[in-house]
Amino acid sequence: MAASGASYTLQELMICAAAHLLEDNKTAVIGTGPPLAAAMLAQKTHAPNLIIFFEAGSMAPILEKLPISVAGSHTQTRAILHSGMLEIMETSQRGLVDYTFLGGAQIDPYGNLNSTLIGSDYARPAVRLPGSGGANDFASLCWRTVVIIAHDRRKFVPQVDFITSPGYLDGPGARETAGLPRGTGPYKVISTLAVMGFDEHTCRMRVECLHPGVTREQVTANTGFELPFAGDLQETPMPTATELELLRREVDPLGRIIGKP
Amino acid sequence: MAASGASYTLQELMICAAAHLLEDNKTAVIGTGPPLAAAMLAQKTHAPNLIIFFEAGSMAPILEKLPISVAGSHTQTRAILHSGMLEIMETSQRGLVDYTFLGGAQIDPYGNLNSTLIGSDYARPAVRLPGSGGANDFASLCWRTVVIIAHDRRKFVPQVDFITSPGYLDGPGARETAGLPRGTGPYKVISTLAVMGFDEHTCRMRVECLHPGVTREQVTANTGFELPFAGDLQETPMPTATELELLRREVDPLGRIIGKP
Amino acid sequence: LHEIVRRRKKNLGFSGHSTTHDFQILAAGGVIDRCDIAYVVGLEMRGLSPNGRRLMESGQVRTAEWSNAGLAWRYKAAAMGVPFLPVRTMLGSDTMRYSSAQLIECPFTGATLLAVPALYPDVAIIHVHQCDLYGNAQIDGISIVDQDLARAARRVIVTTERLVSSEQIRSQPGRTSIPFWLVDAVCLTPFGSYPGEMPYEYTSDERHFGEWLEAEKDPETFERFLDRYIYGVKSFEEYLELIGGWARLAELQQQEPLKRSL
Amino acid sequence: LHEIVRRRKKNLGFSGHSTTHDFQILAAGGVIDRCDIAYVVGLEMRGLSPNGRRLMESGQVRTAEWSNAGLAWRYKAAAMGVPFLPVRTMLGSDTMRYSSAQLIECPFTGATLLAVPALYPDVAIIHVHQCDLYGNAQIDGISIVDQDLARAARRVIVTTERLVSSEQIRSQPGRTSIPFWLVDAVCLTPFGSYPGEMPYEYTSDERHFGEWLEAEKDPETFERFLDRYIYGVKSFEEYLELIGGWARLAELQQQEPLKRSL
Repeated sequence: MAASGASYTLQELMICAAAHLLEDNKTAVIGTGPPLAAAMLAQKTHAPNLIIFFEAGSMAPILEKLPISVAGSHTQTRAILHSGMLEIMETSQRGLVDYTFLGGAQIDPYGNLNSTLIGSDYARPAVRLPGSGGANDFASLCWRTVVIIAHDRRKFVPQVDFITSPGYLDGPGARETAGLPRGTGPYKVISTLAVMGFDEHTCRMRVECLHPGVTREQVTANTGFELPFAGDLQETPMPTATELELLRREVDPLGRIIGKP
Repeated sequence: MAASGASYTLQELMICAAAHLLEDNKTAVIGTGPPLAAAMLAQKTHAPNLIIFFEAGSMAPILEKLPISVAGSHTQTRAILHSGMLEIMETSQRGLVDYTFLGGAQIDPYGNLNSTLIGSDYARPAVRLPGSGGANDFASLCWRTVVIIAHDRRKFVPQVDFITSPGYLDGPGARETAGLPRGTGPYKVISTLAVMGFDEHTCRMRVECLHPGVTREQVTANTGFELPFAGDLQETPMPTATELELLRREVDPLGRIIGKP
Repeated sequence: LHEIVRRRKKNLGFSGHSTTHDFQILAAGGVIDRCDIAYVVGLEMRGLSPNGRRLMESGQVRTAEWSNAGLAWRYKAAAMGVPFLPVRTMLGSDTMRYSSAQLIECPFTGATLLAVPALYPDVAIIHVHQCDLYGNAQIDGISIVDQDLARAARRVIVTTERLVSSEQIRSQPGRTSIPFWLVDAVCLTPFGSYPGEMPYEYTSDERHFGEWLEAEKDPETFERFLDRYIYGVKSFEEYLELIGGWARLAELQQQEPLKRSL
Repeated sequence: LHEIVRRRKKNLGFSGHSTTHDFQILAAGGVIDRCDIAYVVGLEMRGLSPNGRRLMESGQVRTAEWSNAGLAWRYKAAAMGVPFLPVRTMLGSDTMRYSSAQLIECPFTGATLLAVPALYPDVAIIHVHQCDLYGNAQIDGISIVDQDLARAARRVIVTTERLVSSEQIRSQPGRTSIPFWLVDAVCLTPFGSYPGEMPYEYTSDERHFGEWLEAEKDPETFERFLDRYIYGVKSFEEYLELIGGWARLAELQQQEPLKRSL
């Protein structure tokens, strides 16, 4: 999975791209895995005052070791507040959470996510997946949803089999009509090939940055719907030496997310 | 205010009558003043496991000294749980509170209570009173409301100027129609002359016990509406020597409620 | 609050539970012209506030009625981030009729419920036992409605008995009620709950409460009383000196029944 | 939970959040035939449960979808004593369409909201750090949904790491989450959260979680696994012996990152 000859992996590139999106002095609800590595990296670089919330109730901890469960003790070290799940959900519902990261089995051009099932019959799905968990809640309530997902035609589909978590639903104004808070929604999609944003008029996904070495054709070939490219298409910045050092030595020294060196 | 020659005061008689109503192993939301003296007396006599809640959030304390405020430290000594006002209100709303005691400036035949204002113009009342506080909530949500009130024609009126706290409203079925929990409502009224209950069919007040030495005529003359007498009219039991001893020595040794000896 | 009166602010809104002494102070300064109230002119066993009553009987203050729970659930709705909460209190009463609550039907059971609208105070002033410089605040004993109030208000000012380090807060995250991201200002105000009590710290000054109630009976006496205790002093500390200074405050500390074992 | 499976109960309902290992155990015994779920067959970074997936893909379990917050607010509605709560989540999604929630209009703002119905579990089993003989229970660290769950359920069973005196509970009433009047039974169950973790006590056993997931991949292997760890043992203590006994448990205690300073 190593990127073209450089001394970083694709996973590391994506984590760094995610970290760059997080601004200082903002709040983020973070799950386990790459998003957490990204948030910890952001705290160690440009966003030391990023406030991290974990879904099960830990608020603004000082993370000493990479947690592997959103309810685990490693999420709770030196926290400001030990509360419960609804304190996190109500903080989100009050509009106090800026960022969240989600994944999924399928995503469509409007950023709707499916993590419930593959198939057309709800009662007898071809594949049963975990379901919403907190994903629907954070996709509904946080200001900016960032999706991290592998880029292939099975995942980038014209219509998801099940809208587990709302993106822009069926287009402009649909979230507001459904009753979701105005101004919230998908912000970026970080895939294994590129970083996508959403057109502010059509609410449809478009490519903003290609990862180093990736071509437009590769993206098109691996996407199941029409995916335009932004006028000022950029290249995803490569991780810096400092970022890689922090990621490997401090954030994930055991290589649980970024893999063993 | 001493009753006919006996060695107890009217206040003591009423407190003992209130204490008798409280059963063991039940829960009660208690305010300050005579109801608290009654609850503490009940705990020291027939109801040692009576659970006392205070409106501001103290649950099941072991009271060492008579509290004078529902939020004060004296309500919080050796409590099972220090919570907040809504824990008490939601415990009531879930149907877990058996008894509450209320007072008021006016009461009508259906047990509706007024503690908001005297007068006919809301914006310019003749007399402004404290308002509901928690009274409306406990009258709405607790199973059995006990009222303690002085007995005269200004207080026992055909219609209250303002229904601060609901009794049976305008009669049978009215509480349920209004949306109040089925089976809740006024239980007894302890006045300076008698103990009243409510007819289960008409929901109207009727006298069940006359205080020692009080006549039917006295009650009728001091009531502003038609107040019938129960078929098996009783006499309110006089306080026993043990009760008086406990009340004066342990519950209220400073005489803040029962007065100085 | 004394400072608000000293600056002779006018036309403020007010919402409160049994925050009666707060109302007494603000009413004294003629600061308030509208309020959402549940229980205001009474001081429980201490009696009623004559000045507060005069103010409300004169029609100078526009009021809306609420029960304590109704008002607390309004804060809670705001704290939860929803525009209303369904509740089963106030139904059928005039307290409901003179509130701004609305009757609704439960979509599942068909039951009649009362919808109470979220209340977002412009400013909440909350007194706590300890907090750090950032406003991470810990309250001991009962919390009444402080947690929801801090989450409902647009601006939060925390006044505190003492400042502690952030590491101390972080060593006991289960005790934190108000995190710093809700707090706009922190004021170190020892004895800030005086003449009321602060559980685990000091008891209430019943003698001083008695003086207030006595003074309020007559408008002229009350004017002199306010001149002495509020307009005549420059700060809360000077006020504390006037009521007996540290000697009196130490008495109140000794009389506090809750002992710390946290 | 193991005992429930050993008794081979059938047709139980189940509702849960990310109580995935609980679901794994119950699903293993074929105990469940309907559930309200938010997140069940996943174990976060540990992977998905193959047996749980097989069960749900077969149509043997009737499910309703919920988000974590939707389900938690359903408990909260029950805990508050109201038949529903209005929320702003799940709107517009299939998660909403396959739930039993209802759209409503806010009587004040006209906004579209989702009404989630109160959920009253028949039985809640809650594991705590300490409680007394009457069931007054104190939980350290985050509480997830335990407080609301205890208030929502018709029957509450508290399992506890240790028993303490009532006086100890009463000396720190701010730490109590579940008071005795909500509790029907108390079980002293040291290491009751195993193989999960218990903050401030012991960390999770990732090795054993790995064995479960590995064993579940093949139905026959899984059958032997269940025989060994569940049907083959008489008690939870015997199970703990099998996984390595006190030596292993002491390791997990040492590896727990949260140190007590309460």
